[in-house]
Amino acid sequence: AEGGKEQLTYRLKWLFNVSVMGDLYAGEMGFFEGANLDVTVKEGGPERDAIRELELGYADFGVASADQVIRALSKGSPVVVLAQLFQVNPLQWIYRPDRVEITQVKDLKAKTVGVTFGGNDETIMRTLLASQGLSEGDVRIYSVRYDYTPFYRRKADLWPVYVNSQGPIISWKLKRAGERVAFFDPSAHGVKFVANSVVTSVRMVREHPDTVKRFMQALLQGWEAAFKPENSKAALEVLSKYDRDTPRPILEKQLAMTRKLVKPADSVDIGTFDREAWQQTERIMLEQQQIKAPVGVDKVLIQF
Amino acid sequence: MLPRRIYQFLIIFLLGIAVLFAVKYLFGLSDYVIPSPADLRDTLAAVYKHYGADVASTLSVAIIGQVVSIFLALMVGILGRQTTWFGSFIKVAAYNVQAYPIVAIAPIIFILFGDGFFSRLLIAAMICYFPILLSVLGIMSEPVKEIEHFYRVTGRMRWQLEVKIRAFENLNKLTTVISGSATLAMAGTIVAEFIAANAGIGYSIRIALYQSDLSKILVALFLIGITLAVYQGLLEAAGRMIGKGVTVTR
Amino acid sequence: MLPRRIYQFLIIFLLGIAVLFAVKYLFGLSDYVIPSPADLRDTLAAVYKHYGADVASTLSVAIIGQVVSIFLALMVGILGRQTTWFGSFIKVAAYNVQAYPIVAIAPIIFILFGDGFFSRLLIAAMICYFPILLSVLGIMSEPVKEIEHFYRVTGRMRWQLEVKIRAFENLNKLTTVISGSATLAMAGTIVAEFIAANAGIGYSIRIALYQSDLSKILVALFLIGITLAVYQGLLEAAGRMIGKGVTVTR
Amino acid sequence: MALSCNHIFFQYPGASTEVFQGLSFSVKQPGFNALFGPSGVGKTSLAKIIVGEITGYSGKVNADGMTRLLYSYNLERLPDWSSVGRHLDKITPDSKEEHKEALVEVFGMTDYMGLRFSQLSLGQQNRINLMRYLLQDFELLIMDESLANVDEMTRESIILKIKAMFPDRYFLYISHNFVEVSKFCREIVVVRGPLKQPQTLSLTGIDLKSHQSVDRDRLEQTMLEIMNAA
Amino acid sequence: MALSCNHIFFQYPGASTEVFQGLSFSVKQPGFNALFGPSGVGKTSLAKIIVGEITGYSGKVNADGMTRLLYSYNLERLPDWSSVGRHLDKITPDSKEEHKEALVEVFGMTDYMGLRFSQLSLGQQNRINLMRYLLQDFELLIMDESLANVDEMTRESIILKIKAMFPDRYFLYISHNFVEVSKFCREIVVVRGPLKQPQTLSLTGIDLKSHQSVDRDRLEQTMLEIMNAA
Ligand SMILES: Nc1ncnc2c1ncn2[C@@H]1O[C@H](COP(=O)(O)OP(=O)(O)OP(=O)(O)O)[C@@H](O)[C@H]1O
Ligand SMILES: Nc1ncnc2c1ncn2[C@@H]1O[C@H](COP(=O)(O)OP(=O)(O)OP(=O)(O)O)[C@@H](O)[C@H]1O
Ligand SMILES: [Mg+2]
Ligand SMILES: [Mg+2]
Repeated sequence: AEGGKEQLTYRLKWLFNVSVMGDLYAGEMGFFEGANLDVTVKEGGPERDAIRELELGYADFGVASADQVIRALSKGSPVVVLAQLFQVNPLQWIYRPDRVEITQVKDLKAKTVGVTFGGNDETIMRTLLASQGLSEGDVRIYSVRYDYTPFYRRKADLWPVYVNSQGPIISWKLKRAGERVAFFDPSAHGVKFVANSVVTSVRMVREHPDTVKRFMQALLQGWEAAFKPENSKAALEVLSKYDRDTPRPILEKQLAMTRKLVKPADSVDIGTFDREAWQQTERIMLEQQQIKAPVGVDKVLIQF
Repeated sequence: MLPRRIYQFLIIFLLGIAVLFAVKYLFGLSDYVIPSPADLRDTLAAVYKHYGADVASTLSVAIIGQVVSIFLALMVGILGRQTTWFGSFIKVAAYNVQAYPIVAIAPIIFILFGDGFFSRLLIAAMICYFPILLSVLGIMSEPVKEIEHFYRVTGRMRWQLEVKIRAFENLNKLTTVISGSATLAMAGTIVAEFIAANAGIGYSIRIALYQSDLSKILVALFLIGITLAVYQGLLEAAGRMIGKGVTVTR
Repeated sequence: MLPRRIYQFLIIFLLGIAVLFAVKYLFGLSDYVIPSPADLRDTLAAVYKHYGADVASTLSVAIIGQVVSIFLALMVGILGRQTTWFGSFIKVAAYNVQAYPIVAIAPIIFILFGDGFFSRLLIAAMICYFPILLSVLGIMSEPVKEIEHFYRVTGRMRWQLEVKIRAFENLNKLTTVISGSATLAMAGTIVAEFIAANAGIGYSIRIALYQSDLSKILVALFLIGITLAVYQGLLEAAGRMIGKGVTVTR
Repeated sequence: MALSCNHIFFQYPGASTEVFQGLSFSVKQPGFNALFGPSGVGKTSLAKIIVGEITGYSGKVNADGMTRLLYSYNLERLPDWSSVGRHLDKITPDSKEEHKEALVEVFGMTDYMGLRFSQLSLGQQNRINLMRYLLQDFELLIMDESLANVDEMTRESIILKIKAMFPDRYFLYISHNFVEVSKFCREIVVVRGPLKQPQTLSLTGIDLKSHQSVDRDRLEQTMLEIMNAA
Repeated sequence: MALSCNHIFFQYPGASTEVFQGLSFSVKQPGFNALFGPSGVGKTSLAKIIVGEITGYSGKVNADGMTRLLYSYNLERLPDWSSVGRHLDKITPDSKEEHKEALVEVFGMTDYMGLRFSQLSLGQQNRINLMRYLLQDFELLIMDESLANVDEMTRESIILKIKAMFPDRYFLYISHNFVEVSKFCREIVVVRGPLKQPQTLSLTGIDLKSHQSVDRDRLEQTMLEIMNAA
């Protein structure tokens, strides 16, 4: 391309917030430029679908959740997964430990549990319940909407949240009112449903392997750098530039929380595939008939 | 009349689908981006019963919502028709409520009215009432001089009479808007279901969206469209009948 | 007129807030359900600049969207006014498009048109055009016999003239609907921003909702309301001026 | 009780010429009086000034002791949601029930009371409209071409009936019919263009009542006077 | 070229009585002819049947060789978006420019061409409306009370001018004015109630032209005939 830099579009899954910390960092701190790439990082959103955009040519790389990938594969979409950004799924349930005590799945019995019908949390919750032989009748399901009022007003005991982004905000609010919160993490109870990962098209991998390589290297370097303790100030700087609406102290908490999900230990490289978790995710979706036949998701996990 | 509406809708829908398929095969898109015909057929077979029931339930709420919003629009329109302080106050209020994206006020509605049927009805009505209101305001604020003169000069004019005269003189316009608003009531109900996520086709659409299942969405759109074509057709026929009864030889 | 609209809006908004606070203290709801006055004040101070800019940007898109949808509505209304097959076909199409919840067709729109400015404008216009369309249809399908007679019997009637006559005779109604539709254009744009998650106050509302921050939402509603009150007031003043210019001594 | 206008000046907003430049006239006695003048001279405008539908004029309108001044014109319509008969019933005070029946008959409307307004012929519409005004309480009724589309014979009976029925009310009958005005009216106020001074001339008509017959010569004389005045 | 109606039966949908029960008449020669009859007898209905605005009658309307039949009535309006003068310009074919100027003058509308329709007095409105029809191509023009609100003197000049200007066209003049119809019309078709047979009578009027003077006795004679016929 002109000027030597390759133009690329990178479509995120969600709005700019802490969950895309590494992506932003890589862009802001010149990692892409270093790899001779000119990457436009685009926000995601509720009606966005990176995999569709890959096929339509609106994007070159994107972020999608594992269930999206598996669903796309089952419909023949030529999608390839390049990295698994979250080692632990940030989708967890918030609750008030003063009111309910949840230490094991069985404790969910007779509780009112918020679930987004059709959402990942529904799939995860069903799997959790089934894993302990509970039926849906054993809990009271509360249909989740856009807002938290039912949880706030104690109409529901547990409510699904993204623990790294929404978690700190809601904890902070409830703490101000003198209430304690805790999070119920499905992965701690054996349900590992993979969340965000970096995707691209088969064609991209086949025709421009070098570009893919450079992009992934730069991106993952960005992620690693963003979560280095010594870079935390710079990371916060970048984040607050994109996420204007979250106060600094909360951003700090979000960053720390996110670190635990993407880099649970120093030994784990960000982007590593938890292949077993991917297989479990596929299995769960098959069991719940979200896909009709196995897709062999394993085959499209390509570590660059 | 009814069959015409239906086959016209079918033409339109098929045209839309055809465009989608054209895009699909032109760009070689996978079934994930745009479902294949076989996909669509299978999905239709699989869900039409359940979606059909959903649409029926949505329609029944929509009908109530429409009645409520017609009532609401007439009330606000009648109050807001005057150029008095109070009239303009009502208008400002009615307009403002409309400007707010429903998703933003939904939480407030749920806080104030709980999450029962009422809240959903309110949301549906709020989406539907505004266009009727605009028409009613337009009609109600324009005197029909040649008719009103007598009542005015003989001191017989009451607001009820004024409203009656103006409504009657603009009956065609009113019935057009009212029967057209069925569409909006339907859309409003679907949005309410989408937000409150409990039942109806809006709820099913939401699930399909979460699962990025375009074929389910297309089936839902199809069922919504055809149901509405029938309902709309019936309403218009009724409107024409009223019109005829009233102006048989005008 | 303008100041009146503004303080009327303030009254309404403050009334709304008062109700919320009443509920809050009556039921002892905590600050995270309904923010405290102090909360609100702090949030206002913190975000009013940035939200103000957002609202301004949304308004500018809304104005374009309104123009587009007025144009669209007039076109469809003029085509659909006839009771011919084609007229009813156009009407069926226009009605159907409206019935679909925008969230359900947004993915299709994004597939077909990408996620640029055009898609957002289209979504905004789709939300705004329908009420205007209904009015235009009502007005356009009703002959003004005493005026049209001459042109008809002397073979001079063209569709442009017919449209002109009917529009002119119903100018008040049309300007009411058109200036009222500003509200809808605003709502439409906000929804488009909300869905497409791109910019403007709709985007900010989305974030606030995600953060479950009611005070930010209230501030956003406040800014939207006051901006709209001003815009609406200007439009109506313009409408009155047109009306006067045209019917100075009618 | 008397009606007078003094030094009326009036110009329509935006118009280039004045309609009235110091117009004055008075009608001192009740009865069937006329407002006469060529088309466009300002009869309708004057009528509206008298009843207060037009403001923005200068000068003085005096309607001493009269509180109910009505203005009716030939383009009015009745709502079409019920028959004209039912409309008439609705606006007729109980005390005027008999009046109503008499009027319906003389106006030749007996057969049409079951129809809606839009189903009537033009002259029938004119008649039903005038009738409802006659059934109101009023001291002055201005009839602006109220019978313009009614045939002459019916018109004659109507006028005679009105005169017999309401001898103590003021009427201002606006019509373009020379003969009729000369024959039936008492005072005839002829309005003339704004350039002529005075802007009105008052003449005396024959004021024919029921069962009287016309003196041909006097009629011609009167008509001539009017013609010269206008 | 001639106009005739044969055995017209007509009843408004939903009405209980027939308007026409075998009505027939014919007008054999061009000129200024009249359709006369009491209010509500069916003149407007007949006019609309002739031009085809009402269908659903039985019987036959013959307008041999005439292709352009126009119907004008006194409630028509001109759009208010420009002055009546500009409207008139717009609908006047170039070839009729002179006609137009002559008409504007005789109609006494010279001073008002800059006003909009709604700013005109009733009689002015009537005149401008009739004028635009006269500027069209037509073989037959029905004038349904087109001059009803115009003063008699202006009306007379207008009628005389029309007769002079369009000697070879068919006119059907609908008016309630005995004198005028008798004086200016050539054939007078008197329409009578549906119970009288035949439903029309044709009389001969005086057909006065410009600069002719009336024979008083003949006029009275004609008026009497009409009165008896109706
Ligand atoms: N709204 C108006 N604006 C400007 N000029 C007007 C308006 N209404 C009437 N005029 C003018 O005022 C004059 C008097 O009008 P008016 O209607 O009073 O006449 P009139 O005597 O009732 O005539 P006619 O017998 O034709 O009804 C006319 O020349 C007319 O052009
Ligand atoms: N739309 C209608 N529906 C029913 N009856 C009608 C309708 N229009 C007219 N009529 C009746 O038909 C008869 C003839 O009406 P038409 O208007 O032709 O009379 P006309 O001779 O023109 O009277 P005028 O001199 O009062 O204008 C009237 O008795 C009237 O009541
Ligand atoms: Mg007048
Ligand atoms: Mg008639």
